[in-house]
Amino acid sequence: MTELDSFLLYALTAVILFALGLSSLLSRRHLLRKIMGLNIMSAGAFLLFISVAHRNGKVFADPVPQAMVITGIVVSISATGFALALARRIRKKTGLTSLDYREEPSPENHNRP
Amino acid sequence: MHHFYLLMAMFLFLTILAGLLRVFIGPTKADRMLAAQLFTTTGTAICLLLAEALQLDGVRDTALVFVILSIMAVAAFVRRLEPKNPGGEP
Amino acid sequence: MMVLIVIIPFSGALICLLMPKRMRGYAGLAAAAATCLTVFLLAFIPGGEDTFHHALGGWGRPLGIELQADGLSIIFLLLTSVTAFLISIYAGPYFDSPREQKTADYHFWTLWLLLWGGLNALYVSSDIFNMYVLLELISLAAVALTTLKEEAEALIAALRYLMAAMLGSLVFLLGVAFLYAEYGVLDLGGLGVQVQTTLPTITAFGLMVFGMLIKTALFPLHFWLPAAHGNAPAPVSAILSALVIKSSYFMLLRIWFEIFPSITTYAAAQLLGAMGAFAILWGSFQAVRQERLKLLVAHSTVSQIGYLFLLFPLTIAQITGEQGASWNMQAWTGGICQTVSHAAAKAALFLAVGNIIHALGTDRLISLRDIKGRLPLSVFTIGIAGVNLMGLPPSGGFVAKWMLLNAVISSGQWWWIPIIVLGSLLTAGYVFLMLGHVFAPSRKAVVLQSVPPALEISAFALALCAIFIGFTTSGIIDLLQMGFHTMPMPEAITWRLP
Amino acid sequence: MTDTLFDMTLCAALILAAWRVLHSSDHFQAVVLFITFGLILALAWVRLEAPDIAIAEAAVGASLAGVMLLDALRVMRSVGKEHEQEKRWTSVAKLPSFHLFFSFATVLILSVVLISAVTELSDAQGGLTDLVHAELEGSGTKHPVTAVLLNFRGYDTWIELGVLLLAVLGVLSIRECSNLHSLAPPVATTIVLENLVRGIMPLVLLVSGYLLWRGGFAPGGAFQAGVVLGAGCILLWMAGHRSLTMLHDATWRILLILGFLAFLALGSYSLLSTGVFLAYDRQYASIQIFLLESAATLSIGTTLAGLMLALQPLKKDLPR
Amino acid sequence: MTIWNIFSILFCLAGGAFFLAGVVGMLRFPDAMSRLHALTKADNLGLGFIVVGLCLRSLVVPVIIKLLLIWLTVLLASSTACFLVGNYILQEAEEKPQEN
Repeated sequence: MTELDSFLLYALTAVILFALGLSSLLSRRHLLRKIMGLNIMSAGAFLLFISVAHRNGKVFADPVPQAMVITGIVVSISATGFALALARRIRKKTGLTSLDYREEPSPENHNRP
Repeated sequence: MHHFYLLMAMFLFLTILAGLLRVFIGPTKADRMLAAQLFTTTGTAICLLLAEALQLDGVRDTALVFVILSIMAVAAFVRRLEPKNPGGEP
Repeated sequence: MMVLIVIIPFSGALICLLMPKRMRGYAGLAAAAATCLTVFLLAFIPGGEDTFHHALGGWGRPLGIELQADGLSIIFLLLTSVTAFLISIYAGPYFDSPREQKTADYHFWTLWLLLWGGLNALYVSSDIFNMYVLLELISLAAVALTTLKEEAEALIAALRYLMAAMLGSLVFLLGVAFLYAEYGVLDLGGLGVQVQTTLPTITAFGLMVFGMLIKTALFPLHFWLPAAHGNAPAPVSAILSALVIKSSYFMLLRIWFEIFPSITTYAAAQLLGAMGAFAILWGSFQAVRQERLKLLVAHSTVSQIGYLFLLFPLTIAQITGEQGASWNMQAWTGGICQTVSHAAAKAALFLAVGNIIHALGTDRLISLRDIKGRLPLSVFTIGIAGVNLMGLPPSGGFVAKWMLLNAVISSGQWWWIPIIVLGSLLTAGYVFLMLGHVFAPSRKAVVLQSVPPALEISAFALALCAIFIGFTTSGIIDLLQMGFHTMPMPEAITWRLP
Repeated sequence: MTDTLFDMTLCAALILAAWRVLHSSDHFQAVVLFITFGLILALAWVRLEAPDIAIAEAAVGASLAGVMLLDALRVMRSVGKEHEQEKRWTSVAKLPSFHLFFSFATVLILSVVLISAVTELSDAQGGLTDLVHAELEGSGTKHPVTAVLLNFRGYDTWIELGVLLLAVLGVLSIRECSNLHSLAPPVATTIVLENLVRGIMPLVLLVSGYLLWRGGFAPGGAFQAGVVLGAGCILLWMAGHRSLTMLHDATWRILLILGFLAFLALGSYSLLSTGVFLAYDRQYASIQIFLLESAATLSIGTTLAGLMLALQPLKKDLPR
Repeated sequence: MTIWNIFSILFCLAGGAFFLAGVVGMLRFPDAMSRLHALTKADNLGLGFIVVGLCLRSLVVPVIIKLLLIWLTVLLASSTACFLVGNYILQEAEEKPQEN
C-alpha cells in the first residue's frame, strides 16, 4: 500500500466524522449532544487538514495546516465553553435541556417587552 | 524494530477497542469511568511506543501531558457526589 | 495606515475592559469616534502606493497574510463606521438608563469594539483562513452581545444563534480544507488564479457558500435570526441586523466573485436568486403577522436580505457571450445600495423601536397607540426608515430597487419583477401596520418614561443617512469601479458605464 | 503493511467512537466516549506526525472538554431543582418525523458529495512546506509550526487570542456577576486528591514551562503550554484549593488580556519603527517571539480556567 | 540486533500481556470493584514494563528520565483515581442500595 492510500483513508474518515457530527447536530435534541456533535464536526475538519499536511510533508508534516488546526482547536474549545455556559444557564432559568420547546401562555407573558 | 513497536502499539490499541465494550455495556457510571481511565494509561503506552517507532521525540511530551492530566476526568466525575452546593448553579 | 482600522477598536476594547465602570462609556465612545475617523481618513485622504495594501510581518502572500482594500472593502468599511458610530452614540445613554442599569455592568463596550474591529479586519482580509478566524470572532461577539439581555428568550435565541453560527463556520472551514488540499494556498489572489472546475473545488465552493448562507440567514436558513434579533437589547439588535449580517454577505461576494468566478454558473446564481425571492416574500409575510414590534422588524430583515441575493443572478447572463453586459453595473449598484441603505434604515428602525420600548416598557404593536403623539422624532424615524425599506423616492432604498429593476429588465430576467413589486407592497403593509397603530386613538393613559434626546437624535440621524445614500450613487459607482484587488477583473464583472 | 493495518484500525476506531458518542442513548456514556474519542484522535495526530496537535488535543480533547462536559452534565441532569421562573416552558416530547427525515436526507447527500470529492483529491504534494522551510532561517525560531503560528501567520494568532477573550467575556456576561473575583471558594474534597494535586501541580507548571521552552525548536509552544496550564488551574480548583478564588479582579483582567495586549503592543511598536505590523527585528526575533509566547501562555491558561470557573457558584450565593 | 533490543522486546511483550490481562479483567470481572483491581494491574505493571523496555531501547539519559517520570506520575495519578472511583462506588452503594 502506498502513502496515497493512507491519505485517502484519513481524508475519508475526516468527512465521515464531519457528516456524523452534523447528523447529531440536526437530529439529537439534548443540548450537550448537539455541542458534542459540533465538536466532532470540527474534529473532522481538522483531520482533513492534517491528512493533507501529512500528504504534503516529506520529512515533517506541512506546518501551515498544523498551525491552522492548533488555532482551530483553541477557537473550538472556547466556543464550546461558551455554548456550555449558555446551555447551563438556560437549564437553570427554564428547566429546558433542548431548544425544542412549547411556551405555555401565561398572563404575565402578555406584557413582556 | 520499527515494525515491532508499531505492532505492539496496534495490539494495545486493539485492547482499547475491546475495552470500549465496557463503556458500551456499563452498567454503572463507575464502570464506564474506569474503562476511560484504563484507556488513558493504554494511550500513554501507545504514545511511547509510537514515539519509538516513528522516531518523534515530541510524542513523549504528548504522553507526559496525558498522564499529568489523566486525573482530571475522574476528579470531575466524583465531584458529583459532593454535598450539594448551597447556591447551586450561578 | 490600514492596520489602524483594526488596531484602534481592539485597543479601545482593552482600555474599556480595564477602566472602572463609569468611565467605560466615555472611553468606548472615544474609541468609536477614533475608529470612524480613521476609516474616513483611509478612504478619503489620497495616499501613496501602499495605502490599500499591507503585508503583515513583512511576509507577502502566499506565506504570510496580506491586508488589501478595494472599492468593495471601502464601501463596507464606510457603511460600518457611520452606522457603528451612530449606534455607539445611542448605546452610551441607553445602557446608562435605569431600565438597563444591570446590563451596563457587563462588557458591552469591550464586546462591541472587538466586534467592530473584527468587521473592519474582515473587510480588508485577503486570506481565507484568516477570514474563518475573523468570522468566529464576529459570531462569538455577536452572540455574547445578544446575551446581554438576561431573559430566557434572549438566552435561548443566543444559543440557537451560536449553534447556527458555529455550524456555518465549520462548514466554511471544511471548504477551506478542501481548497488547501487542492491548491496548497490560502490567499484569495492565488486561489482565484488557480481555481479549476474539479469536483473537490466545486464541493469547496458549495460548502463555503452554504456556510455563509447560514450566517446571512437566507431563507430557509433564517430559522435563528428573528428570535436573536428580536430579543437582544436595542443597540445590539441594530448591530446584528445592520452590520453582522452584512459581513457574511460580504464574504459571499468575495467567495463568489473572487475565488470562484470561473465555476459559478447560471443555474447556481438562479438558485440563490430564487432563495432570495422566497426570503423577500416569506419574510414580509411573516412580518405582517407579528404582534411584537421588534419581531416585526426582525422578520423585515429576513425579507430585505432577500433583495441582496438578486445581485447574483443579475450578474450572470444565460448566454455566455453576453457576459460583461451593461446591466452588470446596474445590478451591482442596486445590490450595494440595498446593502448600505438597509444597514442604515434597519439600524434606525431598531433604535427607534428601542426608544419606544424605553418609553412604554413594552413593544406589543397594540400598545403603540398609547404613546399618543409623544416621541414624534422616533415615530418620524420609523416613517423615514419605512419609506426606505419600501423603496419610495427619495431614498437609498428607492435607488437600490430602481437599479435592480433596471437590471432585471435589461437582462431579460423578467421573472424577478413580480417578486420585487410584491415585496415592496408587503413591506408597505407592515410599515403602515406600525404607523397605523401609532396613530390609532389611545386606550388608556400611560405614564411614559422620558427618552434622552441623544437616543432619538442618533436614530433619526441614521434614518437621514439612509435617505442621503440615494444621492451618493455616483460615489458608490466610482468605488465599485475600483474593481477587485487581487486579480485582473474576470469577464463577468468587467463593466463600463452606459 | 503494518502501517496500513494500523491506520485502518485507527480510522475504524475513530468512526466507531464518534458514532457511539452521537447515537448512544445514555448521556453519561456519550461523554465518556467523547473523552475516549479525544484520546484516539490524539493518537491519530501522533500517527500523522503532528505531535504539536497531539499535545494540544491530549490536553483539550481528552481532558478539558471532558471535564467541562462532565460538569455540565452534572448540572443539566439533576432533576427537581428550582427554576428561577415559573414553569412555562415544556420540552416537546419528540421531534416531528419530517424533521428527522429531512436531516437524514441532508446528511446522506452531504456524505455522498464529500466522499466522492475526497476520492477525487489529487495526490500531488503541494502546500507551503517548502516555502516555510526556506524562510525558517529568518523567522526567529527553529520549529516550523511555531514559525507559522507566531511569525508568518502571527496575525491569525492575535485574532484568535481575541476569540478566547471574547469567549470568557461572553461567559461572564451571562452570569450574575461580570468578573471572576467573586467566586465562592471550592468545596473541599478528599485529602487523597488534595495531596496528589499538591504533588502534581509543580509538575504541571514544569511541563507547561518546558513545552513553552521547547516550542522554540521542537513540538510545543504557547498553545500547548497554555492549555496545560489552564487544565492545571482547573485541577487545582477541583481539588478544593482556594488560591484561584483569591486572585484580585484586576489580576484576572490583566491575565486575561495579556496575550492579546502583548501582540498589540509588539505590533504597534513594529508599525511605528518599521511601518509594518507584527514584524520582528531580525536579531531579536527569537526573544520577541519568546516574550509573546509567554504572555500568550498565561492568557490561554487563564482563559481556559476562567471558562470553567465562571460557571461555578458565586460568593454571594453561599449562606452567611 | 543487540542484547538490549532483545530485552526491550521481552519487556514490551510482558507489558502488553499485562494490558491484555487488564482489559480481559475489565470485561470479565463481575462488578466495578473487582474491575478496579484489574485496572491497577494494567496501569502499574503494564506501563512499567513497557517503560523499562523502551528505556532499554533508547539508552539516552533525558529520554529515560522522561519515561520514568511518566511512569511515576501514572503510579500516583492512577492510584488516586482508583481510590476516588472506589470511594464513589462505596458512597453510591450506601446512598442507593437498590441501584446496581
